[in-house]
Amino acid sequence: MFSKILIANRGEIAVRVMRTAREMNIATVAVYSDCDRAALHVRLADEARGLGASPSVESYLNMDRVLQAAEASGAEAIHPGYGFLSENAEFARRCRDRGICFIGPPPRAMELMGEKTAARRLAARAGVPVVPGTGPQLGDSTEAERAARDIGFPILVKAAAGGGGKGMRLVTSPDRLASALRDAGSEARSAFGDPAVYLEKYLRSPRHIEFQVLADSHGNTVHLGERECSIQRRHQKVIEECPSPVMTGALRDRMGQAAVSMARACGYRNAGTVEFLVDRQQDFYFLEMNTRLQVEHPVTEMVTGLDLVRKQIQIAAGQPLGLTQEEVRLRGVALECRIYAEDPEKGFLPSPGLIRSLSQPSGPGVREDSGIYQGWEVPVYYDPMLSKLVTWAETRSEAVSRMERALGEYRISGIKTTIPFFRNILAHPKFLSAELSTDFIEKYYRPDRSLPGREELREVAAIGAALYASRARASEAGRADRPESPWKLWGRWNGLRR
Amino acid sequence: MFSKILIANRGEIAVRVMRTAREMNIATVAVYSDCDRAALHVRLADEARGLGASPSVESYLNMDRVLQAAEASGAEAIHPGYGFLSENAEFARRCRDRGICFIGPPPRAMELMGEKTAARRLAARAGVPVVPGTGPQLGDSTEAERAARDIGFPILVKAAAGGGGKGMRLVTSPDRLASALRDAGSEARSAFGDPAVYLEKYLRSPRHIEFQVLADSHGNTVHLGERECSIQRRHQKVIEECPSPVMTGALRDRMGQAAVSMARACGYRNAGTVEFLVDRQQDFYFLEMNTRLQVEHPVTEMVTGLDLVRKQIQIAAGQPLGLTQEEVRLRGVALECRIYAEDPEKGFLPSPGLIRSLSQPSGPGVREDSGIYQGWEVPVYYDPMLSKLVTWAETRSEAVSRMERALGEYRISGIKTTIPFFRNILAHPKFLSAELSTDFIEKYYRPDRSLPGREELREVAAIGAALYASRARASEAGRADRPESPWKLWGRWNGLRR
Amino acid sequence: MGQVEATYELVLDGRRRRLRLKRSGSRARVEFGGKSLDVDVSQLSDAAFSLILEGRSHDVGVSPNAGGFQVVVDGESFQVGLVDPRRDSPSTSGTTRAAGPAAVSAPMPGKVVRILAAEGEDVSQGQGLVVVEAMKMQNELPSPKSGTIRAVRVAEGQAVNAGDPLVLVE
Amino acid sequence: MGQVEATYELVLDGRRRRLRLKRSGSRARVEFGGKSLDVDVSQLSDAAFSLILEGRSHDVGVSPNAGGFQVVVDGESFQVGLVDPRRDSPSTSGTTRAAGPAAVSAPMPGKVVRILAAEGEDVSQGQGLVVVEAMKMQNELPSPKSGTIRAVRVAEGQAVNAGDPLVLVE
Repeated sequence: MFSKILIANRGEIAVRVMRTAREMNIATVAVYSDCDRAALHVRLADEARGLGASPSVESYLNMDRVLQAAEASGAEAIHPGYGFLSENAEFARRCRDRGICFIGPPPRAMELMGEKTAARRLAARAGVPVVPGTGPQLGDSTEAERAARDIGFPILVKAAAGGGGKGMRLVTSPDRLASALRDAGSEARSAFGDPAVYLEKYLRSPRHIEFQVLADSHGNTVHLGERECSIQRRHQKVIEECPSPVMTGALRDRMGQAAVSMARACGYRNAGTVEFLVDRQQDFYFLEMNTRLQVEHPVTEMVTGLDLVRKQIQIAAGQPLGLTQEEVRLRGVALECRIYAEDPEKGFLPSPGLIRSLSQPSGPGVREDSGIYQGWEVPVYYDPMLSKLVTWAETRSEAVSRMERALGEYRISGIKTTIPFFRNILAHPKFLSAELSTDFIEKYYRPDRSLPGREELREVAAIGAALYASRARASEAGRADRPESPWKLWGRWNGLRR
Repeated sequence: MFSKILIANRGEIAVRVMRTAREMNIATVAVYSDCDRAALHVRLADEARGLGASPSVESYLNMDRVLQAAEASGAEAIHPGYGFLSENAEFARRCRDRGICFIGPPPRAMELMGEKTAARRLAARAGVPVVPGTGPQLGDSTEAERAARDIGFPILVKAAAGGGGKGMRLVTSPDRLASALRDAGSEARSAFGDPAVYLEKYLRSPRHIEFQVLADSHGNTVHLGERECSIQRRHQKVIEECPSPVMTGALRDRMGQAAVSMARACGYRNAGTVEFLVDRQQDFYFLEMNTRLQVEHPVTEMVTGLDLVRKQIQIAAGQPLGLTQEEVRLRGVALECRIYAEDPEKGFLPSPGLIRSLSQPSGPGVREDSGIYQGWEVPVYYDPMLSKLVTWAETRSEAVSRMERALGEYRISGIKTTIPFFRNILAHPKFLSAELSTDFIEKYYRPDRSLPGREELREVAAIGAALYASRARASEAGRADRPESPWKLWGRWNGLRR
Repeated sequence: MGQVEATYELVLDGRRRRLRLKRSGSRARVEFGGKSLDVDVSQLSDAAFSLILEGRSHDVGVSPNAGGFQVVVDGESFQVGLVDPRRDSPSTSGTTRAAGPAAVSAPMPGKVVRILAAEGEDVSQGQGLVVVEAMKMQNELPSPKSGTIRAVRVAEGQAVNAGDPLVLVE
Repeated sequence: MGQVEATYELVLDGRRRRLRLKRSGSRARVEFGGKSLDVDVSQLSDAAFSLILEGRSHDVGVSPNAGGFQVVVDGESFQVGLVDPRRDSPSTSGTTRAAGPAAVSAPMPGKVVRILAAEGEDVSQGQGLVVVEAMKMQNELPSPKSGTIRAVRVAEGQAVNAGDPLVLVE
């Protein structure tokens, strides 16, 4: 087993990985950019190395600097977390070349799954259903239109190298196809440097259900059941749960077997996730494979009782899985809400800044994986996710009630967060009855729908503001707290205002 | 189901109960003494009512005021937590007389189990083994000595109305019996108003193993497995775990059945705990029954997946248990450390005061039930327990590693706590090999045994002090932070110093 | 906290409301919306209070911001505007006026990635003027009114703070 | 934080040690125990720092107390005494002197529940003089030396603060 590892990431996932490393008696090395010098992951690490300036390309995405930090600290392995360098096959190769273990899959498997149409072909060969569609060679617009008619409208035009909704167009009738191909291709070129697009059947209101797999270097591959991640905003998952409310034992066996086949087909090792869309007839279609630890892995951990990061490290160190498919047992229900620094009242505008007061929820059935603390200034440079709030209970309705309780206990001021958004969603009858789909938020989220009792709290807010103002007025320093009006600033800058 | 309950307690247990009540959509009423106005349980409650001055007798132990608060707020039930009024049969009766549901056992069962020798007799009648001993009528010293010889030395002299080690004497030879009876009787009279004592065989290095029971008002009684609470200091449990490392399926069935028999014998309802001593031959002896929720209930919750407070409230509301003995499943291992405001370097001297900085542990497998926050001043009036740190994992060794990780993450300054004490105990090879007994701390705890790496940290502490001092010196206000020397105070007071 | 007696003009949910506060230590009396309330106040920190009002317990966090205060009550967030008595108008970031020049200011700290209009250009209300990136998200800021771009204060690639004026439309 | 340059006399584990600190912003140079160390300092709050020393990361919480400071490093607690340069002796609560009067002071806030010796009484070292109760625990405070009780400053039932002198023995 390793005696020291470097975590090439920041925030909550860096903290998450360090926790398990410490439990395994492995020393941890944090890396940080300039603005992350006082971040929680740096505070909790055994060692810490600065990478450089705050923008990701000069720090967390800079392979040379990350590798230098690993060598300088004597780390034997690197855990990449998610995002940043986690799905970068070149980085994995460079680790290997320097004799540093990359805690993740082999570079070849990452590449195979990174190119969407190649992954689709591999799935089809492995006997795993894929959404009907084409490869990236579409030919001229007549041929493309013929292919589209064969699939049947509506269809999606998608970037072959794509992800995150970039280079994607929904086409509902043949006459819009040509322009959609042109727009998507041009967007794909600027986003990924590759204009290749392909066609895929558009499923209406599908569920997003993914399977966690683990594969060791001794030929053992198992799945750990599914996660339903249908609640998405801007193609980003925001609430995940395990198990899926629509799952049956038989369907789990079939989908799990498909997930294991995909992992075997690409020579996978370590933890990975096979994503599917599931339609109303419970037919499932391979979507893509994520070759890393997922943000939402804790819901699987709560329900299976396994520590996925421990498994990742053990697999990377060459240990056998020590777990058969029959030994994987699911118990109860877990939910996760991703808490973002965004203002739900202003169209989810980013809300970086100083956390002035904070109390985090705890107690029975609550886990928080967080990268923040009171007094921390959330930087403007990175993803706005602050923490992941996870609840577990024997039943789904209890897990939902527990999440509502935990969200209500979560108090943060100084920045805006998506906590009120989640309280709104969780209180929706369609959420409680588990009628989930990837267009749930479009269909049901109403930002102006107040929680019961909110109006009474508004009055209390007014009193709180007055109490604060009375203190501020009493002290000389009070004024300094409040930024000046931009109007005044403007006037000072260019003399337009008198 | 109730729509509003009052929690007649404070600190972590009041917060714990409120969390479940909120999940059940039941409004919560907190009560508080003067010094607890800003306590966490008041902040998290829906409603709050002041009881009076800080000493317990004028607040949390004052039945009239608690009942007035319940009536004024319209609460339909009272949860007593543990301690304070939780095992007070008179309080339970007064609740009933006013039409308020007491969330706990019937007063008669509390009384039966409250008097130790009566409980022993009941156990013997129910066929449950008890530690060999006498009733409270010992006769003259010759008769007492004869009884003692029959039992065999060493013996314990114990107060019949006792608890908490008061009125207890260990006697190793016959010539010390008379004085021990006199001393224990006099201590018992002053502690409990009742000088009655009895004799009990003293077991060497026993394990303390207790069974959680649940009984509803429809005749259903089940046990939820055991907790091992052998790690004790001053007869107070400090580390608890579930399951016991020495438990076997067969022994669990027998002890569990004995626990259920005790509950049935005293007409028990609600959650209760039957305590046993277990010797090296795995023979077990009934010790006493605690007629309330235990401090250490979370370890049972983590392993069974049940919410005991939810069960308590459901039972009190007349609902059936909805759980058969066969449905109770244990999974993994949970440990609990009770974090106290005490200074382990100074003989566990109480350490109340202002919490200047605080970060609490979280992440996989960690639950913290806490009643504190940064900026809270821990009062001098009550029990020094700040929080309960609980970890769960698949195996005991992983749960111990996780606890060590969580204790290491727990950062609190301003007051002293028992966190270093727990790190010391958990690192002991006898703890890791689960050789537990009630005299573990006497036998193995060495306060001066440093954790590896502590010496390097001492240097860092010096640097931290200097950095703080440099700031304090730089600012005018710095001096005000440091209390004056008591010598100077003394001199000012009585002019003894010039 | 000693004695305080003051009247505030607050903006709640777009409406101006007067609040009168009389505080003495932990006791406060509040006149607001035609009601008179006794409030038990406990100061938890610079930015947080525990309030008990008619038996109800509320946990309140307050942060000053450009528009007044962000107030978090029992986990729910509210924006409360404060009218400056010396100027008698709520100071609000990004506030627009029907007549006169209107500034588009940065709603959060970030980096200007694209400028979509030039000085002197005619624009219509709602038309995107500047794209600011923060936390890996791009946000297009629309024109608050139809008019002419009077000034563009920033360049592409420039870092900006919350409240910084970016473009002036008249 | 600007420039700081100072020398401190600290008491660590009963031993007096000299520490020289030169700080400029986030960079500090420390001379201590014959070593010279570069420290990267990040101030987290009034009472907390993050330090990086030779690549090692440490989380440090500091609280002033009667004896100097309680310093919590990575969760481990240390007492660091500070010698006041004006008096050249560590200020420590409950400090005793071999000769001259010795005070027994309250080690923590609490209530005096019993007084076990009267003024004028001869007592021996280690003999219990006062019982102070705090947090439901009773703590018997022993005499620091053999001698005569010169003064009893408290009465049974009285509340005391940490550091309050209770009894003087000479």
